[in-house]
Amino acid sequence: MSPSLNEYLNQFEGHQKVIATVTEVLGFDATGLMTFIVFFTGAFVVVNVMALVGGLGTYAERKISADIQLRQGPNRVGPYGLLQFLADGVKMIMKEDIFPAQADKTLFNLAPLLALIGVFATLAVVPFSSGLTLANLNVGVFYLIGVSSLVGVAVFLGGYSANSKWSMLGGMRGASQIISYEVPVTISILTIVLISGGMSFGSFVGGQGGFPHEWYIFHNPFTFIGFFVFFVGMLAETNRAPFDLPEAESELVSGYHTEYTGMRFGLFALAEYIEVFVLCGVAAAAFLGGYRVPFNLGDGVVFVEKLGLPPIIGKNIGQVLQLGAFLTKTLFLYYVVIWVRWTFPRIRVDQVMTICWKYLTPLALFNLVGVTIWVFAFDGHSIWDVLGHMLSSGSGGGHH
Amino acid sequence: MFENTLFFLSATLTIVGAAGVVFSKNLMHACVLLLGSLFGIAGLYATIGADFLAASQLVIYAGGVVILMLFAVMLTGGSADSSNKFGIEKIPGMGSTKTYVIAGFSVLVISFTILKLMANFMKSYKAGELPAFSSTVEEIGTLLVTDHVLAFEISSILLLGALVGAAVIARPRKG
Amino acid sequence: MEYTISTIAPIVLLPFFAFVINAFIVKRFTSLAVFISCASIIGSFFYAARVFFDFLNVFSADYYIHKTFTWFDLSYGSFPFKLDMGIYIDNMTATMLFMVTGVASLIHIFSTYYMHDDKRYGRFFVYLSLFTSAMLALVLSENLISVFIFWELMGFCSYSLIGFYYEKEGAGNASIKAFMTTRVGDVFFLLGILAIWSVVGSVSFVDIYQAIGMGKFNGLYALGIPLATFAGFSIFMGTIGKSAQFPLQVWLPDAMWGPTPCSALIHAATMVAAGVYLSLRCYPLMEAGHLTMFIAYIGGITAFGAATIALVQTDIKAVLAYSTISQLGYMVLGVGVGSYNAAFMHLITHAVFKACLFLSAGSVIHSLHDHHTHAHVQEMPRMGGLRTKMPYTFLAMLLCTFAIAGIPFFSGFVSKDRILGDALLMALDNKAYWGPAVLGFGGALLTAFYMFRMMFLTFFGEPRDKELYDHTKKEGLSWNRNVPLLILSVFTLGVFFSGSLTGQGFIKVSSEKYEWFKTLIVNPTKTDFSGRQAQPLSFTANPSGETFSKSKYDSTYGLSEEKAHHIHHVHHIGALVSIIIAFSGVFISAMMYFWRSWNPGFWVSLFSRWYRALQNKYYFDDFYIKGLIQKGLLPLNRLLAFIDMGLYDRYAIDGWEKVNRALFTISKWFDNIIVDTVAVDGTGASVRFFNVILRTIQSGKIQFYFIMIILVLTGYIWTLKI
Amino acid sequence: MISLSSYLFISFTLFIAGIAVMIARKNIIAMMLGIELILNSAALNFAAYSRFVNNNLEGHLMSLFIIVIAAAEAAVGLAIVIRFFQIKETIHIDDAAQLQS
Repeated sequence: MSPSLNEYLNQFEGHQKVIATVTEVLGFDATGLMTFIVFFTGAFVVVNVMALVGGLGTYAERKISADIQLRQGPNRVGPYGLLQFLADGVKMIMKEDIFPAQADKTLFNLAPLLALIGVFATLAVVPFSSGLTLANLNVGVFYLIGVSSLVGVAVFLGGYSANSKWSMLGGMRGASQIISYEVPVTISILTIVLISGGMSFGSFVGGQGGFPHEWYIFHNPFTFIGFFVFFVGMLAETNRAPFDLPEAESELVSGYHTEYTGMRFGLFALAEYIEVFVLCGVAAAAFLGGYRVPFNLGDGVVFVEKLGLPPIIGKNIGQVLQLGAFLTKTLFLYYVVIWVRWTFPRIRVDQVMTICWKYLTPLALFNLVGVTIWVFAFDGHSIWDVLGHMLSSGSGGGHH
Repeated sequence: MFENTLFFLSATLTIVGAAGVVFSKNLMHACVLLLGSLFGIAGLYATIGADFLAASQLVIYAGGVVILMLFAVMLTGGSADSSNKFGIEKIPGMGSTKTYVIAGFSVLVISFTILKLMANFMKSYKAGELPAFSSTVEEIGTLLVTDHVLAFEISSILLLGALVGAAVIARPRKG
Repeated sequence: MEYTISTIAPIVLLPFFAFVINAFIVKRFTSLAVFISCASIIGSFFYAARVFFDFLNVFSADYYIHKTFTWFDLSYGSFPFKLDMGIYIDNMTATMLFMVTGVASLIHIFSTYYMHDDKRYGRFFVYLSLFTSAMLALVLSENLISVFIFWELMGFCSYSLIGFYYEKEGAGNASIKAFMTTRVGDVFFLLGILAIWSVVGSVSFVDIYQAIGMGKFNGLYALGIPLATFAGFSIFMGTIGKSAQFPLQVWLPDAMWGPTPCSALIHAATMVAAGVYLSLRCYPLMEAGHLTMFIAYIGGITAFGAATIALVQTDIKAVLAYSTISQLGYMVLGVGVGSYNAAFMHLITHAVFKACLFLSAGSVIHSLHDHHTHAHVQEMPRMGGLRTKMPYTFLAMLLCTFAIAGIPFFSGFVSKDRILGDALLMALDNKAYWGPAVLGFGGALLTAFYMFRMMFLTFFGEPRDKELYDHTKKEGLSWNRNVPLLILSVFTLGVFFSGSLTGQGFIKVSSEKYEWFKTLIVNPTKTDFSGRQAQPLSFTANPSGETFSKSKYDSTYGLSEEKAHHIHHVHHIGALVSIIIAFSGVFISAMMYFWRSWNPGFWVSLFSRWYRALQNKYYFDDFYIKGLIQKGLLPLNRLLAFIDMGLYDRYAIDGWEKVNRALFTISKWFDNIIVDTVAVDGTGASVRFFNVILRTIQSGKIQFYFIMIILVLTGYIWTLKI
Repeated sequence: MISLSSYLFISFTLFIAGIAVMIARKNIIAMMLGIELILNSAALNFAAYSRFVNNNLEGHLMSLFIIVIAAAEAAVGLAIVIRFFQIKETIHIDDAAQLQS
């Protein structure tokens, strides 16, 4: 249903011909090499696009916050100030690279890289469309959670290695917050795993449909709550307001990246924005139907049959529609995240842990139990199926 | 080809990390190197088709154990005789020449022992035809709740006990 | 009619539970505690009434209820050591139950009036409930051990109630005196029980009767005395102590320190009567021990001597106390002269009228309040003329005085006259009995005199303490003050006890209930007890519901016509004499204190030595304290102390110490050299030696252990042949 | 080329490294790093045998349980270390040689 990029390309004759040609030229079976090349190319493109998206994220944040605060925001560099992020990047690269004297230099260098590695590694499993998924792992979401926790280590190391008390406190807060909020996030993802019967994003998205009533968020009451648990946990994991305690400027100057300057600081910021995008994508894929388009337009069969287009073009049009659906949902969530940041005040540091362990975790566990019972009782059908069955059977007798 | 590349990368990461854990004089560095070694092991799991194991390794070690270790280093770093409050330079007890000599001797002894055992096994081992990779997630899940359900439940009780026990032990007490 | 244990047990258990509950709630909920006490005893009264009327109307004369359970059984082979506990109800028990619960109910009700303002109002009822349950349990007991247990429990209650106002020194001393004096009798009582146990192997009344009937006591001697005599005497000593007979009568007058209702209940109606009850229960034993003449003399002396002391008392309660001793003497006299039936009858009638007298005295005392000393007045010289102030009390007391003085148609006449008639009969048979008989008749004269003296001094004439009289409120009819008195006083009429007005069978009021007392109460020797086996507690008596034929009154007592005629004749003479005596006593009293024609002071000066003796109660207290205790008991104690300390301690114990010292020297050497040096220290040294070796291994250093593990494992693996 | 012996060699290296850390270090946390290495070598061995010898998933399960136990061990062990540090203000292993505090 949801092949990775290589499997998708293998459907087309042109690709097969290319492989055959390369094999002839090189004299040995080039399938593996081509697979590697395709994967590498895809990854390269995705990573760069994502870096661009992260840069645009900063622009979006400034523009939206300006809108909320009745300001103009960046409007000098480029049309509507769109190129502001490039200007910022150039500024960062040009800046003096400062090492604190007492810093642990190895770790000080390593921390931003670790953060970026953790975030970019997650991109391998993000389902942009049914064809544009770098690796459709069986343990996709599990892998994503594992790799993204590298960001926690990076935050911690960044805070530690700078050898400053603000950085130290910020790093401690960030790491503890990230590993704490992994618990409710993982548990609410587990409910989706239970319903879809698999851990890969392919099975997540494949179990849903294009219309909102086919999405997992409206599958049953527990997933509806679970989505909000996931969303709040996601905010905390990415250190976004109102959970931005690790970089609370009123208390800790700038938290774990207080001592960072130049592009190291830029890497941290980039990692943060990309991570927000990735987790918004995960939320969209797990709860909001992912790349599914209504009326099954996404697989392109309709264009081939009704409009008479060639299959290759129909399929690619479908892919574009899917990518558009995914990006629409993800960017909507991205907008909500920014919206929340400029709307809610920051909460206290003890309240962060209270919300996690006393409210979200019990709620997530309750959801897990509830979804388990729901799946067992109604054989995995959604609440709409159950209601429809009850209405059609007339007696209200429920399933079986 | 592709798998071989992954294997060599992972093996290198693992062994270099482990060696770093042994020889690093800075505990923080040792922890980060351990993280690298564990990532390498996750990659090794991936090369033998154990995708679930690999993901578990990532989640549990990278997300949990190593951060826990870092926290522990942080919370215990500032010993009384340390000049640096945050314990970067003067983390005590990282070993001396004497202990390394003893360790080296012990390692030699145990290496020979293991090699003796392994030699017998490897002589009789015949490499067979390896099956293709398949998803292990569903099979592991099935095994966990059928054949190994007792071990599964016991390990869940163990985790609960560890959770409560760790919280109780580490709680600061008055007096 | 079915009698299970659940119909009988509430008689005892209701007051007992009231005691248990009240003991906890009395401090906080005093009114509730009092209500529980009163309600429980009234409920108990209804249960007892059912039993009594069944025995009176339904059952045959020899019907009984006997239920037991085994308390403990330590028998081994042919040595029986088994004790049953249980209940035994025959006619006498039923009558006692009815009397005790009835009188106790009325006294409880009166106490709510008398004790109401007392600061230990609630506690009084706690004691009363405990006492009542103990008394009822004693009456229901089927064996002597159980009797003894409740006997002592009553003694404790009596002690507590005499010392109720323990702030007063006199009350405390009096309670101790009462307890210690009765203890003398109790020790003998216990000896008697043991003597009976040794012969009969059981202490159940039925077994004792059976044993006496089979002649088990014949030919048995202890210390040269026949064993039956010894046992009977010992048990009668219990009676002497409890019923305040000569020579242990000294405690009862002092017992008047207690509150008046408790005097009425304990020291007039029930507890002191329990002694007589015990004598009646053991009557076959007394007969077998040939003790009847001794008992008759004791009774006669007590009856007369106490009456003489009562002549000179001025305290109204003291007069009643001595009259109680005197009347108890009559009962004992009745036991002694074989007047089993009449003695028990006198017990019942006396309980009724003496309870009423005490309650009336209480009513008088309670209303006379001295505003100078803030105390109640008990002295008769300060009373007088109270007739108009408290008419109901006066009426009740007058009726009771008629009864105790032996005026015809009243209960006291019926019962006392029969005792005296039987005494006269015995005297005619055996000249040795003339003494008790004459003493009895003399006592009757004195009784009439001093009772009317009390009446005249209290209620007639001019008030001698004008201020006190004026402060006294006029008495109104009140449910808890006069009504109990009036109810009791109604039952002083003889017709309720004899069925005829005179008690001599001349005028029959009711043919049905004619002489029910004589039918009901029979001497146990006349009944064959061989078939009276005990039943288990769960046994339901007579489940088939068969009817019982009542035995008719036999005016000839089962004797020959001629003998019966003789008895009737003598009884008529006795009745005539006692009527004359009673009226002459009343007349003398009236001449002295009502019309004041004769001056009592003249007689006092004429018999001044005797007057002093009477005032000092015949010097009994002085004799006991100075003579017996100081000259006898204390030297004996000193002698015993000398034996203990001078002889036993010095020679036996100290001598043993010297032997021990010698043994100690030997064992010390053995201990030091052999055990300590060789065994203990040697073991320690060897342990230390190995310790030094092994200690180095357990260093506490984990890495050392780890290396050891590696080395051992490696060594093990290298030894494997693989 | 990549066979069982490759994995066994890596596992062997890890084990040796763990042993060396356990013996050479005097810092309790550093020793716990060694413990993690040893446990991981065992888990890797299980997984490798499962792939190359038995060809079933029992070995995977054993590895999974080892990971679980390692996590529990790390949690409790580090809690003990922190408690020990609160009492003694040191985490030198030789200071833990006495039973009394």
